[in-house]
Amino acid sequence: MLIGAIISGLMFGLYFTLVGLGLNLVFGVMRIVNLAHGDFLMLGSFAAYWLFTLFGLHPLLAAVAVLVVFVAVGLPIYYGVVPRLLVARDSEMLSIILFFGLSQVIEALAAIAFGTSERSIPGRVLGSGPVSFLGQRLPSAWVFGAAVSAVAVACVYLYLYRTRLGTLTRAVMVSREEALATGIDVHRVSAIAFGIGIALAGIAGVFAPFMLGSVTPAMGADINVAAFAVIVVGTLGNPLGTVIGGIVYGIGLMLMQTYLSSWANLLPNLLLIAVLLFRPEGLFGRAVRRA
Amino acid sequence: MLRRTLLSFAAMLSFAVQAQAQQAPAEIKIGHLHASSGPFASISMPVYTGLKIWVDETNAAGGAYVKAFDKKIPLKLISYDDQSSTATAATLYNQLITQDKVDILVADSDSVLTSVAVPIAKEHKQFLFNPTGTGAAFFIDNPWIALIADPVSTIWPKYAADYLNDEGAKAGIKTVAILYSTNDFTGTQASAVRGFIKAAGKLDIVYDQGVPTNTSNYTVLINNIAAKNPDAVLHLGYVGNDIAFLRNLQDSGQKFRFLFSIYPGIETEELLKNVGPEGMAGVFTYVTSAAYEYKPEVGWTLEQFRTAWNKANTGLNFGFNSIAGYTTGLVLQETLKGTKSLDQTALRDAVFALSGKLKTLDGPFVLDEHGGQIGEITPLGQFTAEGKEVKLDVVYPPSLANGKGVIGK
Amino acid sequence: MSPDVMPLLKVEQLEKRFGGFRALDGVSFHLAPGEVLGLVGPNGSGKTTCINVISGLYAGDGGQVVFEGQRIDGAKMHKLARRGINRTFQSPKPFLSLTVRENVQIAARYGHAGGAPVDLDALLASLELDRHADRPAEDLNSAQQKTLDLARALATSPRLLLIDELAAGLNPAELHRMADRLRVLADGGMAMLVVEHLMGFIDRVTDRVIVLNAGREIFEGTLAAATRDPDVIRVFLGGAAHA
Amino acid sequence: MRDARSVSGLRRVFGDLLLAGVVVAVMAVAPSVYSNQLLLFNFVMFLTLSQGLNVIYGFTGYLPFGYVGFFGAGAYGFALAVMHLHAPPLAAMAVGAAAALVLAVILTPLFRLSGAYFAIANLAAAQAVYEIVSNPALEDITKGPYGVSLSGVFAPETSYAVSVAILAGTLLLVVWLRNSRFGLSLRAIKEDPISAAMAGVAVVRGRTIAWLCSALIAGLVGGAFAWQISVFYPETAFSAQFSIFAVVFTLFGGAATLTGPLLGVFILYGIYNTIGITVPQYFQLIYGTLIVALVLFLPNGLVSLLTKRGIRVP
Repeated sequence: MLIGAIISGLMFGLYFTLVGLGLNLVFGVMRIVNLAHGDFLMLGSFAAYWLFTLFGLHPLLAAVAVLVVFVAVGLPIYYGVVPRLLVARDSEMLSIILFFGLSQVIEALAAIAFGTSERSIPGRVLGSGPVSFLGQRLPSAWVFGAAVSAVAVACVYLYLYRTRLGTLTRAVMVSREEALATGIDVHRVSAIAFGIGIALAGIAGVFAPFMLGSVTPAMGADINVAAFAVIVVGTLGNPLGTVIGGIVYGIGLMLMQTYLSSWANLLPNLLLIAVLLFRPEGLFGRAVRRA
Repeated sequence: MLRRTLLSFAAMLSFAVQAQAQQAPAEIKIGHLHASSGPFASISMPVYTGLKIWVDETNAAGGAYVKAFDKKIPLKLISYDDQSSTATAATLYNQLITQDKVDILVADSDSVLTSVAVPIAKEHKQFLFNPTGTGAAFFIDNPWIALIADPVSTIWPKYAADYLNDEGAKAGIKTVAILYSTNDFTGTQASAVRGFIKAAGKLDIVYDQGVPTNTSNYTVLINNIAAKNPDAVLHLGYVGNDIAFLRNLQDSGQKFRFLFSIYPGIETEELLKNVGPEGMAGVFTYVTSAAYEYKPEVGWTLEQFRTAWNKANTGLNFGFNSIAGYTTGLVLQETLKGTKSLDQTALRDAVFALSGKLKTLDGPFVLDEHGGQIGEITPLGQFTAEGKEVKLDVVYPPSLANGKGVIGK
Repeated sequence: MSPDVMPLLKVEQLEKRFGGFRALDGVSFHLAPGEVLGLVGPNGSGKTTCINVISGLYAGDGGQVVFEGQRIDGAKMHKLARRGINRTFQSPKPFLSLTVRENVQIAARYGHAGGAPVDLDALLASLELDRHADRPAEDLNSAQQKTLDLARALATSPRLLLIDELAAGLNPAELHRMADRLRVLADGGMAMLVVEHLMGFIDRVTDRVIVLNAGREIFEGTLAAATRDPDVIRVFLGGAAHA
Repeated sequence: MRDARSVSGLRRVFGDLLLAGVVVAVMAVAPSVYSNQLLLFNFVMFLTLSQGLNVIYGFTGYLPFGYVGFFGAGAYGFALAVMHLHAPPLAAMAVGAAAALVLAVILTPLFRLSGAYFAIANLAAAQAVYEIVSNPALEDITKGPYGVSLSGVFAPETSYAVSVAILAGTLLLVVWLRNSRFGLSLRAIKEDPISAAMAGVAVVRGRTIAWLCSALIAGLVGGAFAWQISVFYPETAFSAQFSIFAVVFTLFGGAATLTGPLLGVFILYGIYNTIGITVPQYFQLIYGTLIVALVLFLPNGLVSLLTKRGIRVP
């Protein structure tokens, strides 16, 4: 049971890397806390659901469509909201409240448009029957989720380290002020990062109907808790650190389910508090303590 | 500041409806709450819609007949949206009682949203028509409540447990695993099942774990259960839990000789859409009135109601909760027919007088002395796949059975 | 500067590391009441770190700080303020939403180090802040905010004042007036430790200087002597020493 | 000069006290003119919770996004005292308050975190407490997920009166914070803790006192809530809505003032109860939009429309 839990946790954790990746990118670049992250993910799920139900579109193609549309939607949202927010004295804190409001708007619109029933896509779409992996039988959807997540992480890495825009993005992550002083168009760089961030949420959402059984407009809040635990345990503000966070979260959750199942929900919360309190310097891109 | 304060009070006061009718009222006000959003929306909306269909139908026929006035009186359904928030629900219940002065108070459908109505109704001596709130605490020391459309949670799993103890033991079932979601509704059923199995003493419980109600992935839990090699598995969760559990089970390729879960029988359409016929084939579940043709003496048959539901174009899946809403309406109808007046005590007497005498598409309506529902039982059924559809046969108790249960090898 | 005066402040072998970097590597010096000591050195030599450790902002990693005969290293900042040590900040952060007067009132109320109460109106007038006394600090320009930072420190009647880059941003006339003010305070018995890049300011204010390089003390004496010292010249080669 | 200041200071205190007094008086007599007492109770509850949140957020800048943790601790402290100790309601409220204080003490290390980190960690802490209270393993103690029923102490009039008294105490605390040296020192900490420390302010002590006061208020309100509604589930007592409403109401009116949170509750909760009843399907949408617009266009709340023009608002 122990080995099974660890291997399953690893695969499940890779999917949760994808869930947290966009949130972390947005935090890293803009220092804003996107509490609507889980709701963008939910929108990705519904996009995949409708594309499959109406046109029989395969989730992988849906993921590509979601990527394009979400980046395009992200830019106007960024320009409409974030520049105004960043001039405020306590933008980090205000961003929590603002994006909470946005999450309410998205959830309400989704409930009005889609209704409150549970939705999902048949599992056979991603291959039938379990897949053997290291002696464990795992759902084939997990393999898909983990593979897409790995590709997404690789793409984010290539973007940040192998493209000009990515280099500028990293400059903004290190210091927004200095990036501004050296003449980088900080808003353009950030807007694109924001678009990518919510697109990553959307792509994670495409696979949520497989990974999470079914989806509803109200699912965002639970996703947020997990996503925050993942990125805090990884390195807040460092998108690639999300991989560590995802895996720790995935394995932790599966071990909890195995040995202390009714307490499983405590895990993300305790992980989050413990890491914030005891390992902040080691895990963060900057000091978070004050006098 | 003071002005603002007063203004906001003026706004509140404007809700007040003054006229309280004497004699035969121009209309009968039915107060109700529903949740259009949040975690309880998926349970609450079908109940609300079912009730609304009954109200519309009744009004189209000129209103509900009230014997005390010997005439039909139109109904007015006042249903507020509590958005799944208990704090909001509490004020809205109070609003219905103190401001709208409704004649009949119907609770929202989940136990959590019903719970806040209980002390308020009791305080105002307003009888609470409780469609599906099964919380055991509601009925303690409280004459002002009755459970209308589904049985108390200790009744729910009785036949499933009896079947296992009886037919199951004969077929060689020796070990049982119980996996339940930690909330009032499913947690209470888990305790009940545990009690029934231990009392019979024929089966061993080899796995007994609770998981948080928002658990959405069961792959590892299923592996862990399989590692204990149980003959029978009982999964007691909400609809989202059942969807995830059955899908994960299918994906894992794991099979159990006997598998029971709650919602395939309650929200069959929703489960069918999400899990598919092959995922439901062989699964044991509760047979609600959505899948069993009781012979109603009052109101529509199952098929008639299903037709009306589809015609109403609600956008919601048809299921047991739809029937629960409609059944609540039928109970109100019969209560109004028999009551001596619209006084709450009279209404209470009229509801209890129906016990054992009323048969709807939801089965026989029987109340225990605390107002708990014990008539509309949930027999045990089993699914078989038929192409893209599933068929549900009652397999226990023998008196209701229209099929024979198949326990795997 | 007679050697028999008991030193107000004794700093012995002070050390501070950031990771593997030794910001302070065994710095020692004494300071007598009324004495003004300049701390000079190239960027990163440990000047500001020295002030940060003495004022309690950072905990030191070794050595000790003795003030009026008692060890104070490891004490909390607010306790040090009440014992008579105060400081200014290179980039001051006054309480922006509070008025100028409230800024100094807080310090006078919570951080006063004993002795006669401070006449806050006179203090603000002497620093030319009286005209702004009832305006929120966010209305001040950056030079005025620096002055307010000094006023906040002085409102506690410190016996030791640590000054971090006060002159930057002041025009020459303001600079002279500021230097004169500090001299008056020193003549009244207040000891000062001054970190400053502008050597003209150091020259006008200090009695002697310590030159730091890479966390170590490489010279102690008058500024005039320092400018002739070969080690100091080598360290400053590259032009940081012009005034 | 000194005298003139103290006279204007007295006038300010008087203005603040007058406002507080009017609000308390209105809430105290309201049940005799309006019979939906539970709605009134909710108003009192949110007035108090918003001011309690104001104590920590408005005066120190720390946003407790999991403020409901203290509220829930108070409610369950009350419930446990009634169920297991058969305590009379007022004593049970003291137990609830103590539970909230204990939780606050346990959470003081969170102050090592700044800004958003504190808010998120606090949210996680509140959820963790909920997960513990609602776990079926603790059924014998907390009744786990099955909820508590305290019908034996149900007394809506008395519990309403007590909640008004808690409101009065809370408003007095805020008036004191706004007009005292201690309150000024808290605002200094909020602006810059290092400068505040160098001004001799005991930063950790000041913050901790504000934190404990804030938690105490939420704990007392939670106890009153448990007493008022008497049957509830863990989901009810730990509903995130309590934190969110308190934050939004405070922010809407303007933090660090007495008027702001009061305005926020009367206007927004008033609207909530109006829209919630007439056009429920759009409620969440309207509310969300309002929050977004507020942060973007009026981050310092309604009162900043006046304070920006130099008008002092209580």
